[in-house]
Amino acid sequence: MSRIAPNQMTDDLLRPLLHTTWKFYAGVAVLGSIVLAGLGAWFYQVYMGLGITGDNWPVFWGFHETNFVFWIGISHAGTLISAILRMVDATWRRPVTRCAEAITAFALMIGALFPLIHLGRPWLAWWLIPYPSERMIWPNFRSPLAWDFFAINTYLTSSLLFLFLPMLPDLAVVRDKTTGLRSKIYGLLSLGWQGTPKQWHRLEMAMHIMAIAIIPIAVSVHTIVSFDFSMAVVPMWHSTIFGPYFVAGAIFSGIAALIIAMALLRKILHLEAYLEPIHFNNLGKLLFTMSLLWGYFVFNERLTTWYGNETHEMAAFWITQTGRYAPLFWTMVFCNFILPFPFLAIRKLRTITGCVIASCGVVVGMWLERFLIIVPSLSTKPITYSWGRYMPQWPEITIMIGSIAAMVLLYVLFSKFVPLISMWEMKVGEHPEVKEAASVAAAQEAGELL
Amino acid sequence: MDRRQFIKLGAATSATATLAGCGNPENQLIRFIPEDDLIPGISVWKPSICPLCSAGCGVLVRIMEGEAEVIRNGQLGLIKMGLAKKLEGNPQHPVNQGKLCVRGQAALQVTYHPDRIANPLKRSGERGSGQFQEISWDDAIAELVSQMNALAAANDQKSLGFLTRPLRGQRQRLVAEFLSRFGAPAALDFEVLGEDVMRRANARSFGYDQLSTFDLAQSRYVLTLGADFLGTWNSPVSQSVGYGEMRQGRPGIRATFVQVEPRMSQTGANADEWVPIKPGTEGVLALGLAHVIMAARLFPAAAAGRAGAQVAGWANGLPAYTPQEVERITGIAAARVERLAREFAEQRPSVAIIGGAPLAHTNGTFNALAVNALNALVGSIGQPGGVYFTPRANVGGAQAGTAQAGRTIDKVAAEILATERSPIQLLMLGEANPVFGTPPAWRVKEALAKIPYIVSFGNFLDETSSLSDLILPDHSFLESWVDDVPESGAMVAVASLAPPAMRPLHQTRAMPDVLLDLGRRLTPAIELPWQNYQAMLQAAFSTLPAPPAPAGEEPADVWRTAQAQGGWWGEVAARPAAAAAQGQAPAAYTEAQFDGAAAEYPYHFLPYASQQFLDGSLAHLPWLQELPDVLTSAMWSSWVEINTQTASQLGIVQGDLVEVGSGQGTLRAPVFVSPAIAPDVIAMPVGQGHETFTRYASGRGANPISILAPVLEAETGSLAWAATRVRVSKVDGDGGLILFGGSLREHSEEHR
Amino acid sequence: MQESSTATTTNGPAKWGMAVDLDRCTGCEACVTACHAENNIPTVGANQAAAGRAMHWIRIERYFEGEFPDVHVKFRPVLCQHCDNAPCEPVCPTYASSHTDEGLNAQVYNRCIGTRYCANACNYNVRFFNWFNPIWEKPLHLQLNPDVSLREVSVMEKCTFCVQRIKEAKIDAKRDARPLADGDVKPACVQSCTANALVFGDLNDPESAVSRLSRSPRGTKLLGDLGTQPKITYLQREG
Amino acid sequence: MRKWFILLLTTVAALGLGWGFFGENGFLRGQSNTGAARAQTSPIFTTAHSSVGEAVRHFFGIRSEAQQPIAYTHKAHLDRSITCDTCHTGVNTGPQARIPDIRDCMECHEFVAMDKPVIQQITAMWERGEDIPWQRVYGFTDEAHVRFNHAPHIRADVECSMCHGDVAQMTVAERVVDHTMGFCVNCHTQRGASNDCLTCHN
Repeated sequence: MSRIAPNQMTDDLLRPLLHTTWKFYAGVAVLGSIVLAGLGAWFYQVYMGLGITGDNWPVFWGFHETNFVFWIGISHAGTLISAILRMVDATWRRPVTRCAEAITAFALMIGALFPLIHLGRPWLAWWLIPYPSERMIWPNFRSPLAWDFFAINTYLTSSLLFLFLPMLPDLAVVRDKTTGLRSKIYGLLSLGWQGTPKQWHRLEMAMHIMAIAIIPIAVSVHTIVSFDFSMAVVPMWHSTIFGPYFVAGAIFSGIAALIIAMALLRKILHLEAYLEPIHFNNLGKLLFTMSLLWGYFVFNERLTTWYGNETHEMAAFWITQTGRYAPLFWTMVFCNFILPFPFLAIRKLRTITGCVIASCGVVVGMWLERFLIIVPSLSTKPITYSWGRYMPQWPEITIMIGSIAAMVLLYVLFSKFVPLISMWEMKVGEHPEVKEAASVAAAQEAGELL
Repeated sequence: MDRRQFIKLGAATSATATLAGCGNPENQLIRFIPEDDLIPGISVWKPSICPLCSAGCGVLVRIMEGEAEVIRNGQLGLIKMGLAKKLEGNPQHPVNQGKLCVRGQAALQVTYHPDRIANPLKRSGERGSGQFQEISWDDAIAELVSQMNALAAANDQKSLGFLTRPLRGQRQRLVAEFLSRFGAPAALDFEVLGEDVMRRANARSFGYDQLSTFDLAQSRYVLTLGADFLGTWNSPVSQSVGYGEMRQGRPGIRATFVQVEPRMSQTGANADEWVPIKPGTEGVLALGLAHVIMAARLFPAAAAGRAGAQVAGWANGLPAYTPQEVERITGIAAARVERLAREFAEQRPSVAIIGGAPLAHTNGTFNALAVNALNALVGSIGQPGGVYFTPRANVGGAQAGTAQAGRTIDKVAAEILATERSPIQLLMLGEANPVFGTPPAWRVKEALAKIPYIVSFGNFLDETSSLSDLILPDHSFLESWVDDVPESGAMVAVASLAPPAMRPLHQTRAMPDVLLDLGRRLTPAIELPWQNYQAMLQAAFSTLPAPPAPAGEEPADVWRTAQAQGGWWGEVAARPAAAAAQGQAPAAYTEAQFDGAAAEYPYHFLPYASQQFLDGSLAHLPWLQELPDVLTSAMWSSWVEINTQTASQLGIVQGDLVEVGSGQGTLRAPVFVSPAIAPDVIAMPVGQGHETFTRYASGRGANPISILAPVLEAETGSLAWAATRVRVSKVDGDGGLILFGGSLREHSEEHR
Repeated sequence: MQESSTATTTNGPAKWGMAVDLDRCTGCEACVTACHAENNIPTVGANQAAAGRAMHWIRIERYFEGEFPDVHVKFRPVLCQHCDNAPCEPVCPTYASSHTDEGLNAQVYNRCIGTRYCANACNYNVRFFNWFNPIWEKPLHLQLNPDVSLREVSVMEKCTFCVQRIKEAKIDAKRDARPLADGDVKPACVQSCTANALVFGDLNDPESAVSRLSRSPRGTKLLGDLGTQPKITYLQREG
Repeated sequence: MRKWFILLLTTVAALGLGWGFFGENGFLRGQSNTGAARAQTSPIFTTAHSSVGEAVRHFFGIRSEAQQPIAYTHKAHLDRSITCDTCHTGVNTGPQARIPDIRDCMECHEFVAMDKPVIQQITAMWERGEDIPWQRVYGFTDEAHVRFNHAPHIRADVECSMCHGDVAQMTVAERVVDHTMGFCVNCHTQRGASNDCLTCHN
């Protein structure tokens, strides 16, 4: 890791904030129109009814729910990188943390929209809020969907905090580097950060608490998302493995998304000096671990079902193994396991390109995994007379593309307003003498450095 | 604010209220003073009669207050009126005993159909173009009167024709009287899947020219040849009620039920044993059973009496029908024939039922006579658990003659086409649709087009009524006085009767009243003794015996009681069986003839009455269109059923589009691959394939009748609709088969 | 149906249930149309039916068994089983799907927000969703039963055991100060059933026709091993 | 070498996906129980509201006040010791209270108060064969899915005024009681009536 002078670093990392090219506007325009198309499709769906989607009897859930689980899964990137690595004090995490936390926040925002999008009557979603009324009816706390509501809200709140807290020193830098209205806005956002030892101390404390707290929250969120399925007696849903399986899958897809995002940022924002091959190498190793873990879970899930040979389960089993959904199933296995294996296991191939290819495979594969959990099971429920099938229609495809564009757009805008690499953490990392900044003096020094 | 101002204000708000009207255009319509006294939210149950098939089930109509758009004095407005909301079976009615079938339930939609003809119409475009303009009733009647007067003036009354589906009760009597007094020939009736063969056979075997009634509730063994008696044939509700009792109505006794047919019908699906048979050989099986029974001396040949005498070789114990011979002809193993025969003779009361396709072969009458003789042999005629003939109530004195014997639509069409000037100059059209329901070779549409003037009483524009020049729409059955004399299905005599259940929704008039009105306006007028149809019914029903009254009470007024309970029913003196006609040779087996060489057309084509649409006359009801067919689960579709093996030989899978070709034409429909049909049979439901029949049925699916050959049943001359052979080939294109059900089969372990 | 003089309202709430005699059922489907007429079930049309949106609160399932010529067919009317331990109920986040005192699985349309979770959880696939807002082409709207509300777009609906008829019978009985007798309540499907295969009544009354049939040795529950405790008993065919 | 390897794997993935979606047995193709599944709208379906504005009004429960065509004064009639169910018949026997039609008015006003302009207005309508287009003052929205039955409430001695206000003191009837669900639930709770959802909704 080459040493970069603090000033150089500030300039590099603030460049996107202070200089805007036409490419940015073009990008925002393109992404914005895709997002608007997605929103338009959603409003059309609200206006007409869910009939314009491909959902039907008996496959009442399709793309919307797939995307919901997919995005919530992606959101697990930040948790792992930031919280776990922060707790074990893995220093290589420093340039990666904010990218990861931003992915968490944005993926969660988009993911949390999908339960609303999938609702037939989204204008009544406020009935999930437990407010007292003279009608004396409460939300049904037995429903996994109600749990979702609380879990996702908790996770969203805490990950926004988790993103925002360590941003304070950097926002203060931007405040000081800019003038006029911008300075005032950043001033408000930085909550009066002055870099006093007391503030540093409190920030460190807060980050430690958050890091500890957010890990169980993240684990519980995806476990609860898995409960949406595993609580129902539907073939291949009613499974004890779903909690950890979903969490592992979430982290898996989260890391993949992070690798892709980092590679793009590195290219577009010229952060080659900050996001180095070592980061990709390390994340690649993590991804490889998760790929193996995922493969282990899939094997377990499939083997136990097959061995159990329960009539209703077998219908859903065979339709994915050899039936209508088999091509998608085997593509998923290929994308999640076979494709990443050489790129991540062989050191020579675990380059930035190699990691990105593996990650692309994983993102596609994990989307397919969610689809294959939802649709085949619903189309082969126990009563064979009611077997059916599902085919997505343009509104849900548009909404899905819109959600991907929204993710990119949020990221692009974020990169415009906040340095995507945590400057102060980088500086602390680059200058080991401030690393043990527990003392007031050290903290002061750090403050001066900024 | 003084009072005057207050009222002014009231008037002003009234104006704005009617204009603004919550944005609901209905509120801009004026409201008429209600004509009914109904309390909203409270239902009144009124009797009526289901008109959709010939079973004649009694229904109860649930009437509730509602708001309907109607025209009063030429103005459109809203009125609160009693509206029919639901039809249920009439629990007192002897035929259906409180039950109602799927079609009867849907009969409600006849009245409320969006494409119902609401006004008299006069043709405004080319004939058959479907272009009509509304005219007033006065103009419409005047036009018809002038047409009829012209016939009378030219002394050409004979060229007035009346084409209708078979009428019963006083409607039939009125039409007959009207025609005979005008000097016109009797009405020509037409039914797609008529039962003339069965009536003829019953007349020969037992002396009753009517369909049979079965006492299934007490049967121990039921053997059916082709008759879909639980679904579409004869009196399905009455038979279903009996079936339920026959299965589980008697503690410890459960009847055995065997169904013999090449394609499993809804009825066959309920059988304990389903026996596929070679089409057209059903009578041979019946005689084979009789042979075994007689050979085993379980019953003597003489036991069959008159019915046996109708079958050649009966008295000698039917030596030509040994089980081996039966196996050769029918394809049913000899051992099975013997077993069935013994079961049939030993598990009594037993009954054999024949109907549907077996009677629609060239040898249909033979098949029916054979089964009649078999029933007679085991003593099932007029015995509990056997075959009965519903006594006929003598309503209104002697029945006027039925339709002209032997004068069928094919002969009339040929006559019209053969002559320069059509022998029918003015055709009155009841609710018959022969253009849809006859083989193309009869050229009925062409013939009808040659008739100079056609007036229709139909409620809907279909293939036939769209050819008419004038349409005088009838009330729906719920809006008119209705009566009926069911031919079968009840053990007692029944004369159903009901007053209108609700006021007319549209500008329609009851056909009988139009005829009576017409008669008075003609020059010279037709003197019919009734002011209106109600008066005619009253006169007729007053002749029926009053039900026995409790001691000391006045006997109830028959007319009033009949109106209240939906008809009159009771015991009447049994009609003596008609004497056997002389000179009729006993029936002998002749091989059924099929149109089309077996080499070129390898498959038997078996059309069948669809569970939803019967003969196609109900395809306009959306409830029935969306009803999944019980065996295929198809909705809004037509399809052809092909045996699993045959399909795989032809490379056909479920839903593929195929072309079915006969010597008469081709049709295209998707395939339903079924394990429950013989490999050499292609079955297809009748009902879809309408060119013109409301928004729900037009242009949907294919009509199997359109490829039928004009083969006739040998004795009665009625259409042998099961006597066509076809070939099948897969063609490209979207089959468009819409199925409700997913898998055809269940998980084997499931539902222990 | 047999008349029984036993009182059912005197000993606490009823527990409504049904017995389906598969030996009587002929597959005639009268129940299906009767249900459409009684409960204002929308007709979705050919396109929607093709897309899997047809609504039939009660359906006759048909299963082929064996191959030609030894082929058999099994009919089974399937409607909401009104499970005592219904999978659809706990999953609804708003209590739109809930259990009543009388053991009905209620679907409260106004409370439904359209998650469709209940339909996924239901093993019997007897829940139907209003993918669009249904309209009735005039004057077909005049056929609508005023006792049953019209479900709008994005609302789940299902068999109610004709709760409007149950309510009416109870109100009438209370007005006349008499207990509800067995056979007073007949859902539309039961009333139309041509072969008397469907029997409805109070399972809490041991003498009611439905209770007696439910105790039959032929009685089974549909997917009974899932523990849903359905209140419909299927009496298997004999022979 | 590496490039070729990458290209190969990407192609395999793409082909797999393509096969999955569009292949012979792909989930976007092939025969199904629902035939060629098409999800376009059918002409017999419509959106629930005719305009977005109407939808918003429904959401917030905004309903326009009833504006009566005739300024009927309940007070004037009830003062003459006519009771509610004289005109609103059916209220104690069935689910709905009948809104009287012009025949009910003319029963008296063929003889009574003939000189008043409003009565003359009614008489003119009567002669034209028209009914008075009364507007409903109360009543639930379709979305409420309430099936209210008057008779059991009357039999339980619930006063008319409990739900309809003191109409006897009103001129033109106004909506003075808000029929919210809370209103119903409170009364049901107090009187020990069932609060089961299906008691009111079906």
